[in-house]
Amino acid sequence: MAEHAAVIGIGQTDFDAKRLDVSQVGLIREAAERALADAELDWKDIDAVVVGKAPDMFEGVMMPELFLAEALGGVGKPMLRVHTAGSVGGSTAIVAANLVQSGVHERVLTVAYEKQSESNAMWALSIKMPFTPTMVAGAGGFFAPLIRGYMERSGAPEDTGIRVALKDRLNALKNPVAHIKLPDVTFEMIQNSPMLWDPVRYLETCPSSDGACALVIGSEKHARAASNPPAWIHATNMKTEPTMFAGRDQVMPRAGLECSAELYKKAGISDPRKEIDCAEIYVPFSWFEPMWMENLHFAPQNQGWKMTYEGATALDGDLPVNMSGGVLSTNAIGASGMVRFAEAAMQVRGQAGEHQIEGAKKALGHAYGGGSQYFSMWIVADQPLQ
Amino acid sequence: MSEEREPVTRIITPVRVEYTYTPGIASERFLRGVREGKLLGAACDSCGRVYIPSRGACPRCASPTSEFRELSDKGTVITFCVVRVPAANIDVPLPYCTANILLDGADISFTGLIQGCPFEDVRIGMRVQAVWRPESEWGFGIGNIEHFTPIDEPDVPFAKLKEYS
Amino acid sequence: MADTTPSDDEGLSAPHVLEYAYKRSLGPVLGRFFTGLRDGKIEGIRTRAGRVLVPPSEYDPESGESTDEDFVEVGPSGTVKTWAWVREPRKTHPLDHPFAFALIELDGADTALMHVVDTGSEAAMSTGMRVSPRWAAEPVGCIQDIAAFIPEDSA
Amino acid sequence: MRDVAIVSYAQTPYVRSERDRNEVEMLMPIIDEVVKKSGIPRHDIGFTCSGSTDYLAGQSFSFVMAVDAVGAWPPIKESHVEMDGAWALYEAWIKIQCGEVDSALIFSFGRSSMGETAETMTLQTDPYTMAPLGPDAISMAALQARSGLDAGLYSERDMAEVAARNRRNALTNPEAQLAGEFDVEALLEAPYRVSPLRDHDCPPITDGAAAMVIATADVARNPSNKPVWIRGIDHRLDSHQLGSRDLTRSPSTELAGQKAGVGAGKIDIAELHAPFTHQEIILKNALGLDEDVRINPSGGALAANPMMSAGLARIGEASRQIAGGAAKRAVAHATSGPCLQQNLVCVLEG
Repeated sequence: MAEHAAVIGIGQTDFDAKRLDVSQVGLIREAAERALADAELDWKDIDAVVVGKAPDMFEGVMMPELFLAEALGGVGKPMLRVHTAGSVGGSTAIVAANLVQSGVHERVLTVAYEKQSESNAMWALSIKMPFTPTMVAGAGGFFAPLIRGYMERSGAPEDTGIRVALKDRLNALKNPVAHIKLPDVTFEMIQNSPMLWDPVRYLETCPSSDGACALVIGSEKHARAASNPPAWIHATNMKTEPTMFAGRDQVMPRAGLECSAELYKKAGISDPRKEIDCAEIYVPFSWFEPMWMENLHFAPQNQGWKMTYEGATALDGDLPVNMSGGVLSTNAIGASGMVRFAEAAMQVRGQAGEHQIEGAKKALGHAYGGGSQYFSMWIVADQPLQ
Repeated sequence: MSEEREPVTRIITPVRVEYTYTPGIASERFLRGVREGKLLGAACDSCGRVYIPSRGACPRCASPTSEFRELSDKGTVITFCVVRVPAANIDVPLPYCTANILLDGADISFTGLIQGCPFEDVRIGMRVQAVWRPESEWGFGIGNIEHFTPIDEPDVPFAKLKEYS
Repeated sequence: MADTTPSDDEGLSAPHVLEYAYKRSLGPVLGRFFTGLRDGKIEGIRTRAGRVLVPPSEYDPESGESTDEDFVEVGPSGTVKTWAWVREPRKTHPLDHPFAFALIELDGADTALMHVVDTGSEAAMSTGMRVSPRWAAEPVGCIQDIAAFIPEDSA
Repeated sequence: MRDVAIVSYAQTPYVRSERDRNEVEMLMPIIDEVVKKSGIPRHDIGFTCSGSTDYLAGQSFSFVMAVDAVGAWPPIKESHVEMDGAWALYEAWIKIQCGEVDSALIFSFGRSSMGETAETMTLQTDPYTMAPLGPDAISMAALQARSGLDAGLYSERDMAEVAARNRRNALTNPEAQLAGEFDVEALLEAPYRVSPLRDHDCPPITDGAAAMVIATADVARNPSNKPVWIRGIDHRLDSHQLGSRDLTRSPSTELAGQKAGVGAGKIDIAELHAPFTHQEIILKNALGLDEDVRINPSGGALAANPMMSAGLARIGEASRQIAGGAAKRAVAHATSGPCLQQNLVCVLEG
């Protein structure tokens, strides 16, 4: 029943630790103007705007989309603001896609951003509440124990995470907008970087970035009329489970397993490892690559690490993962999910420059958030779904 | 004179919002228990699983957790990490070890500090017990437990813990 | 570790404060606006459609189009378009005695700036009244460099 | 478009302070109630969407814990807007229009009593040129109120009459917070709070939550409920800078009302999310409502203003009027942002 929809414009800002040259307005406009230019559209061509970002405490503005909306040409238009924790960039793109797939709108602009330099991520992510002494040291303090749980159950070699980090950091060198670029990065440099949340090392961890990502999503009519190739949206899916409950498998969350299984079914994919040409997934700590390889059904349980080890996830592997350099290289939290979705679309449009996977026809974009409990994903391709 | 000054590129805008926080019925019951040195778990009305602390609901059933029961202060390490990086909201000296601890009689783990052994000895399945602060320092918070320390009991096999990890 | 003291026996409660001094980079347009305020002048920006916006923005709110860096000095006097008399200032307000919030259309501008007017009494306020800025003693480059607007004839 | 109906609605009793219950404890009973009333098995509900804001809770990711009240196991399709629940309803309606699901649970919540709401709303303003001056929600509304008074669109007496009518209407609403008979003359003798607004022109501070289930025709029609059809729903936005708007009008409401089809038939009742008295008059004009339209039979936001739920509650209250037979066709409205910046309009029919 859903109408076809496609990504017809993509824009990312240059990402950096502190984009001191722009205001929040300038930041989102940089991404949005690049997306409009890519789509060869003007502000007046846009029917609706969808904004996504993570907690308002990052920038200290309650519902900042209200003051930003007019900078996105939103006056007189519908505007939505999505917030689903770390997965928000992906969820936001899905809401925008739904506005077109529903037949309600023809061309929708969606922007996700974070300007983390305005405050401190560790503070904003875990505000201390009364009666509750904070024990968990930011996202790393939450996820490091889960990584240890994965190491225990899978028996993965201890250097798996280092190998992932090395691959992603080398990939980032090919991405002009990536935040962290280490031209002389080596296995030893990562291995010798300080342990922050043992077993997670500094160079196995994502940075805090300022940046934004924007997409223009168009209906079939507009996708066919566009002069740049569209990325056809074959399937989207979102899935949630509670953060903490008795018997929850936090290492291999069922929400992720089901989200991806349903996604493939909708997209008519029966063997994801074979049929998907590349995947851009949300890996804020290097060990999450092997974990998500299993959660996304690319590898059997407890064997995801083998894909990293065998080079399957490298740019020249059979399933390249995080061609852009991933979240490990660039992490403006609210935007991070959308950047994953955008990279998948860039690949199937043949637009990914030096990190292009040759002949990529079908790609996965993936994001997760909260305590590994919110998942959002899409499959995009160079042709519409039959 | 003003021509010589640098252009303004950044402003500082202090934001201060004040709240009076109330924790809710179930959390308050737990906090009043811990004030007395008791660890009160709460069982789900529907599935019977025991939460500590409970926020009032069993998230898997969306049922209230009405029946409170006192749990042991002994438990098992489900997983852990050693923190070597400062965090804005934590004042524990670095480095320190935090663990997800499953108290005996509970069906969900919570986070506690592990002390009393070298970090290298902390392992999944290790048995631990709460070390309480002096009673005179007790307040309404799980901070009444200063840390958990290893006890001389055999490790719990990983297979038995996998459901909680 | 009494991290909290309950306020009474009826139910536990505790003060909770969210506090952070945000550092906001301004970009070219607001940067120029605040630099101007520090130096004692108020600048708006002209949109491609010809309207002068105060405060200036990087875009035209009506069309979304970018504004070119066509700055226009406005005011410093202007006309009160509407106002609200605050009898009991809150601690978050810029003045500690009764004052008005107002939308002020500065001479040469097509939009009104939100700011405060310090007249001492509500009776001295009226829609359409003329006001001028009272500058802060030590301007630093922020909206509070205008400490308040005051009636033009008393400036 | 697929026909979509509201099949059940519930809200907490609206009170000045939910002293004891946390958000999950507030939500669990009403979610349970709407799911049961919908006649749809809980695990068959296709999608869940909630609306809330972190700044009411004073906590980042405050919506995450609310999932505990839903029963998200096995995992559910779920999303969240940092907006009033009315926009969560819109996202859910879109999801159904995509054909992806046939039913959805919507909920929203907030405990305003923990903070100083009017001051918290300052954080919603432009952080460069407005927020540093500390404009609170009441002062901004007062700027708007005077614009209309100066333009001769209404008088202070008209505003007091709006307050008196809403709070009289609230007498029949057991969940309202502020109800009673008020004498307009006496109201007008009260001192200004922030002139030209008096206390009666402003909403109470309210804690509360609301929940709703919507579904397509084949799912909605079951023996346990009486569907109320969403015939049109649209939302639009105005400029944020108060000084670049004509505050005496609400162009975004006018546009959303046209798109939602308000004028396509006779409206019996309207539930308008007008936290301030003068805003009801502006909204009534923007929607082109006739004099015989009964406005806010529930008492509206002047009788209870649960932040983040007050908009969804308007839609829920309007659906109750239709389900109860008091109206055939209704318009419901939700607002967000300073001085009616963003507006959603929904047309309902029995």
